[in-house]
Amino acid sequence: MEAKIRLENITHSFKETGLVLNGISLHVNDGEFVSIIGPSGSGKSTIFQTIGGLLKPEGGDIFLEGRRINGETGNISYMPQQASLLPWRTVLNNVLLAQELAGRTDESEVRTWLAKVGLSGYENAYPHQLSGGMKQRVAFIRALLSPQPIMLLDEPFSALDEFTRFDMQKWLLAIWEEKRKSVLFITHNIEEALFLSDRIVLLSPRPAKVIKEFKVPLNRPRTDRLLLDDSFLQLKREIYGAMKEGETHESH
Amino acid sequence: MEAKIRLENITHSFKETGLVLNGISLHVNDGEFVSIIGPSGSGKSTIFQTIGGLLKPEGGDIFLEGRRINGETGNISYMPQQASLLPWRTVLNNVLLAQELAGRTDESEVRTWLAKVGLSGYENAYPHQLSGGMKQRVAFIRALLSPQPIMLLDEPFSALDEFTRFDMQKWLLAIWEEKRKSVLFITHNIEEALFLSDRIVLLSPRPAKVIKEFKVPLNRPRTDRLLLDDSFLQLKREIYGAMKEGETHESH
Amino acid sequence: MKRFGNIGWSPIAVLLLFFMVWEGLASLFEIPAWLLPAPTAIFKEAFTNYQLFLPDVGSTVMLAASGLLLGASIGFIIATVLHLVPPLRMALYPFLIISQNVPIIVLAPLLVIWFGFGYLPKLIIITLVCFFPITIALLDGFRNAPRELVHYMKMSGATSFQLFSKVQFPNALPPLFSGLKISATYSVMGAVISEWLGAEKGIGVFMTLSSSAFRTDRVFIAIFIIVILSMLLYSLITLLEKTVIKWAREGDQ
Amino acid sequence: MKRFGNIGWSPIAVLLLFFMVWEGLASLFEIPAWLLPAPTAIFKEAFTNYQLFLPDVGSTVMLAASGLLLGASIGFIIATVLHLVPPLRMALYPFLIISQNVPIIVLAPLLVIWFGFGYLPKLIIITLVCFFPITIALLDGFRNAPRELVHYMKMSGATSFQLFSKVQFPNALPPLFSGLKISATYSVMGAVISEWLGAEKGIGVFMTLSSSAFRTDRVFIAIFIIVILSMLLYSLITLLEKTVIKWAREGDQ
Amino acid sequence: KEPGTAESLKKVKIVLDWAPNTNHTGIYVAKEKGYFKKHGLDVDIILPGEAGADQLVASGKSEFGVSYQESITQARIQGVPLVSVAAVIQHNTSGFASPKAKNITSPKDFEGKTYGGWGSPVEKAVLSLLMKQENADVDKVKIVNMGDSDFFTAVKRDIDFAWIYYAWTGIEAELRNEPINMVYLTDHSEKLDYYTPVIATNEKMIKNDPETVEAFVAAVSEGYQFAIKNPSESADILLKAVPDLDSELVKKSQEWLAPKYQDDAKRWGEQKLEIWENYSQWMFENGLLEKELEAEKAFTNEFLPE
Ligand SMILES: Nc1ncnc2c1ncn2[C@@H]1O[C@H](COP(=O)(O)OP(=O)(O)OP(=O)(O)O)[C@@H](O)[C@H]1O
Ligand SMILES: Nc1ncnc2c1ncn2[C@@H]1O[C@H](COP(=O)(O)OP(=O)(O)OP(=O)(O)O)[C@@H](O)[C@H]1O
Ligand SMILES: [Mg+2]
Ligand SMILES: [Mg+2]
Repeated sequence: MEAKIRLENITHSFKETGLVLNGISLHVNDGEFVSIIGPSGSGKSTIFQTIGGLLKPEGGDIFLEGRRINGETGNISYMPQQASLLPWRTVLNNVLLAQELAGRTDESEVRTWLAKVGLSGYENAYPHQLSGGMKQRVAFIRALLSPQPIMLLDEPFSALDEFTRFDMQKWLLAIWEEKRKSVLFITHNIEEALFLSDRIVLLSPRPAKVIKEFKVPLNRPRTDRLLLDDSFLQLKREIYGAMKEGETHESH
Repeated sequence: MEAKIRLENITHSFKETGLVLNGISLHVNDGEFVSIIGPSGSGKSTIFQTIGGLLKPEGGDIFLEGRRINGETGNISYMPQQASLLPWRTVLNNVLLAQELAGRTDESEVRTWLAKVGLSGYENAYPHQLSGGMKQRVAFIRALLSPQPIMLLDEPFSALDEFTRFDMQKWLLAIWEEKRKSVLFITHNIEEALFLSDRIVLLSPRPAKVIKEFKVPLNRPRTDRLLLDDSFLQLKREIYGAMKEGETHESH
Repeated sequence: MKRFGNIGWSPIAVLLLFFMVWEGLASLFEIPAWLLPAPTAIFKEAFTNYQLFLPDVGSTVMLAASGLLLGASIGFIIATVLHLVPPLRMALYPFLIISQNVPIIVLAPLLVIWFGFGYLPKLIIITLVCFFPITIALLDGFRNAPRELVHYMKMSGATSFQLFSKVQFPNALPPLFSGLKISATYSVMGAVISEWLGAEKGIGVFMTLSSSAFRTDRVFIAIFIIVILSMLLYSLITLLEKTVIKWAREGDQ
Repeated sequence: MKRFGNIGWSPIAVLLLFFMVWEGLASLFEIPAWLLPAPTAIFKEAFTNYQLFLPDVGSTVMLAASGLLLGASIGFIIATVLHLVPPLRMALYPFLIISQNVPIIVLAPLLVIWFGFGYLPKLIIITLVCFFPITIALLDGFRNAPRELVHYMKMSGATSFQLFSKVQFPNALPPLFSGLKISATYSVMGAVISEWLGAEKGIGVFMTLSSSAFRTDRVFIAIFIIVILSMLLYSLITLLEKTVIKWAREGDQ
Repeated sequence: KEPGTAESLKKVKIVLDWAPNTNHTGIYVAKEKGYFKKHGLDVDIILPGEAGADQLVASGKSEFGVSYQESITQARIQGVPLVSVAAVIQHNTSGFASPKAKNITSPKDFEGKTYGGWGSPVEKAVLSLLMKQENADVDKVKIVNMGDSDFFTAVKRDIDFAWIYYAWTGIEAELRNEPINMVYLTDHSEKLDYYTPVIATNEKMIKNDPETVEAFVAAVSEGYQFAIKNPSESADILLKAVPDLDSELVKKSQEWLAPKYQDDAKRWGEQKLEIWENYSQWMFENGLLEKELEAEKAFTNEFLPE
């Protein structure tokens, strides 16, 4: 079966800072949940920008169900690393934005979801009236409610406390399972990656290459009891070890 | 001994969103490292803005070594939750900014520290050329190199991978011990709080009250072996439990 | 909000002071009335002979307001087109400059010959005056949309037009209002100048007639009217700005 | 950057086209030369009699450039003072409006009486024309500094002046350049108008004399010179903008 | 043609040369008293503003205009088809004015003084002509361009004398009690006794619609004749039409000007070929014209009523 999205030997460099992606190959199958882990500044967000069509890769190709989409936008729903809410729109209208782009809006659905992520009462607030974590949640459901079948999430829960984060993970998995989306997920949290993913891709420091891939053979649905499971801890140690090893870490 | 900084029964509300701080009392002793943990949107960043003098509390008082400083700015070095780098300044000049405000700059010190946090070669880059985690590191050393004796750090490492994060923690502790600073630290990461702090303050959901305080009786210097220590795990469970309990969590 | 109650009066106080100083200087140095009449003389003349210029005011107001509106619309359209079609921008910018640099004494006869003595040539002149600041301010405002918002929009599949209408345009609202303030300030003077294209009535006519008849006091009445109208338009724009831009202003707390 | 090589020519191509259409219409409709001379006639006159207006150009350039410089400086100073002393802002804004609404025909005699027929009154007029767009653009630019940067600065103990010099001022650079572009476009025309206050030479003098002698071709030479000078000034500002603002522009990649 | 009914009236326009003043009285009288109507015309009087009356008349946008011999001379050299059909004032009433205290009573007194003008080469030629007759040197006059400044402003500052029309600015000086000395052009040189102002039309009108021109000139002529006989009443007519004017100035100016409209001519509006020739000849000799004027084409008396 053709992968939903496939990157083949992607390279990219910025004029001012040089080579960032050094031959990245990875794929996400239909309905698969793949996480990317890698050191800060390695090039994870740059990979997303390449898939999203914002950057045209210097070398290599990107395929969507076998069709080459280098530099083509509009195929993904996206949650950027910075919330990137429009300051002149209320929370409600910011979430509606992604739906507007896709051409069909559903306000009551948005209101329901705002309530689910703990933001009822803030529908008409402006972004500057929100806390950091609240902005992140708005950006999260904005991506969640976009209709595209591929979702790119760039550290979506980094500003959330453990409980809120856990709620969000739950909603994400619910949507993912219900709508059979393909998800590519950037995180620094190994437990989170293990808890959510089918597969984990490990990147080297800049310039980024894929240094290892892990299958996560845990059954779904997964619950928090998993966190104490032996195979979970084993995998965690394994990834941690691989990271440490792959790390000719730039800060040393 | 008079506390370095003391909040007494601080209340604050925003015109649009209502009561946020609901009688916050806490203190940081001279040379003490205190962490604040609390749900997203509870009011942690608002507490910082009150201490920093940006907001004048509606009720209650803030004392710096016994002197009332409600609404007074300039007493703290501050790392905001959003990196807040000036887009028209290079990395180097952004770090120098805080020193300029305090009246004395030391460029070679800044360069040394930029190298330590893995940003050598980026001295002349502009913020938009950095990754999320790199921006956070710049903001971090900007605060670190400010001369004020009190440091307020608002989720400083949320965008960093585990290894980089660990490096940063190390530098933070080094500076803290060397310069005998008082630190108030916001984090969502219980392990991080335990690893760094003398004391941990637990906040309720909005409107925030202090619901519990934990002393962290672990010896210093602390190393990563601590993470597997029994008393460490015990404390972690205890805090986790208190959080779960205190949480008439807003997202439910 | 409370500020307003207090500071709203300060411009009036300063204006009063200004008039008092003027009056004082006028009588101290015995400045002849034909050169710079004292404010009291001007006001007296204005109150006793208001029927002389009242009809003029209405006509000029109409002209200025419709010219500003038209100028703003055209300024907006030009900026939008030039922004959305970048090659046009480079190609047509000389004409923007030309439009501001053809002197009235050359333009006026041509306009009259082509469009007669009616409303249209006057409207064209005010429009020429008003559109330019708006176009320039908007063009720069469109370009300066925050990078991360533009990136988000592109990644999410926004078309150029969606990017424009949902990000670049709202982002250009603050500069748009700066441009509108500049244009509003010019619009009344633009109307006055356009009336020199042969009008039946209007403040411009009143002013030239008074000036040629050496009635400096009446010339100053005309100026006062022009200034007051401009301030009204300016305030209107400021008010509009406050209702439209609710999200971005620091120091409103 | 490569774009430049191609698109740099497009305004010239469009201008050429414009001249060709003009030439065509002029000969098609037999527009008399005294009303609207054909471009070829204008260029021919310009090349054969350039010694007639060459000295005028230098004098006007000096006037326009020094007026723009002075106007920009004063515009900047006024904006800064009004921004840093908020009560002044409310109190003095009527005078900003007044400054743009006192017609030359009233101002001119006063300036002449006070300052004679020399350089100074002319400089004052250009300055009056040029300072205003810059002041308005800057005032709004100062106010619109990003909230989180202002918060950071205040928390870190920045004084009002530090906040201004390190955040509000750099943040106002893009609008400053918008204002400068508007002013630069007006400055040459401002110089020409100021020359009607009595000058020995200058494009303004050349133009009025040509106009009163019905030498429409020479009037158009004057206009061409004015337009070219304005475009040069505008381009200079754009160039300056590109060197100063290195951080913020989208679409430069 | 049925005169009198609104539909049958022919609409024509006249553009003034400047803001309305006593030079224009006859036109306003003709309108107010119905002389235009009587001749089958419905006339709009238009203020020129910046729109340059001469171009509007030449292009036919306005059928008639108020102009000057100097303008028409220069205009015709450039091919602008303007024709003068009547002289409003028979003799040039302009001259060099100065405050009495400066003691400038004849052209030789110009030496060492500062003249304020508008930068035209004509001015220096005129000064030179006047001064040469009294063996004075024009190079000893400092000529300053005073732009749009008026006489009263200019003489307060740097300027000693300037070129004015007595009927307006001179009268205003009387009203202000600021006595002035006049050096009239006509007193010192016949060549400078040109017609200023005149009523102008364009060549096409004369060729295609001579009836209208004739009707118009006839009505205006009646208007000026009325003004000559009834200065005070015609001043009131002007003031009624243009209430923004200063009544004292208009009345006094009208009184001064009334006898000067026709003066020594056998009828109002009469123009002499010799005057057109003299002036243009003088201009040509002084390098102020590129070629010689065909003076007989620049004006015509044929529309003046007998
Ligand atoms: N617009 C840009 N111009 C120049 N260099 C850039 C740009 N964007 C990113 N880079 C560089 O590319 C590298 C990778 O950046 P990227 O944002 O992809 O990192 P990341 O893996 O997402 O890191 P983090 O976890 O810190 O967000 C960095 O070294 C950064 O300096
Ligand atoms: N400027 C503001 N205007 C109005 N309401 C505000 C403003 N700033 C914060 N709030 C409200 O105050 C509450 C607390 O915000 P705060 O930023 O202090 O939360 P926090 O504890 O830092 O959360 P997080 O962990 O998500 O950053 C939120 O409900 C937010 O909506
Ligand atoms: Mg990133
Ligand atoms: Mg916060």
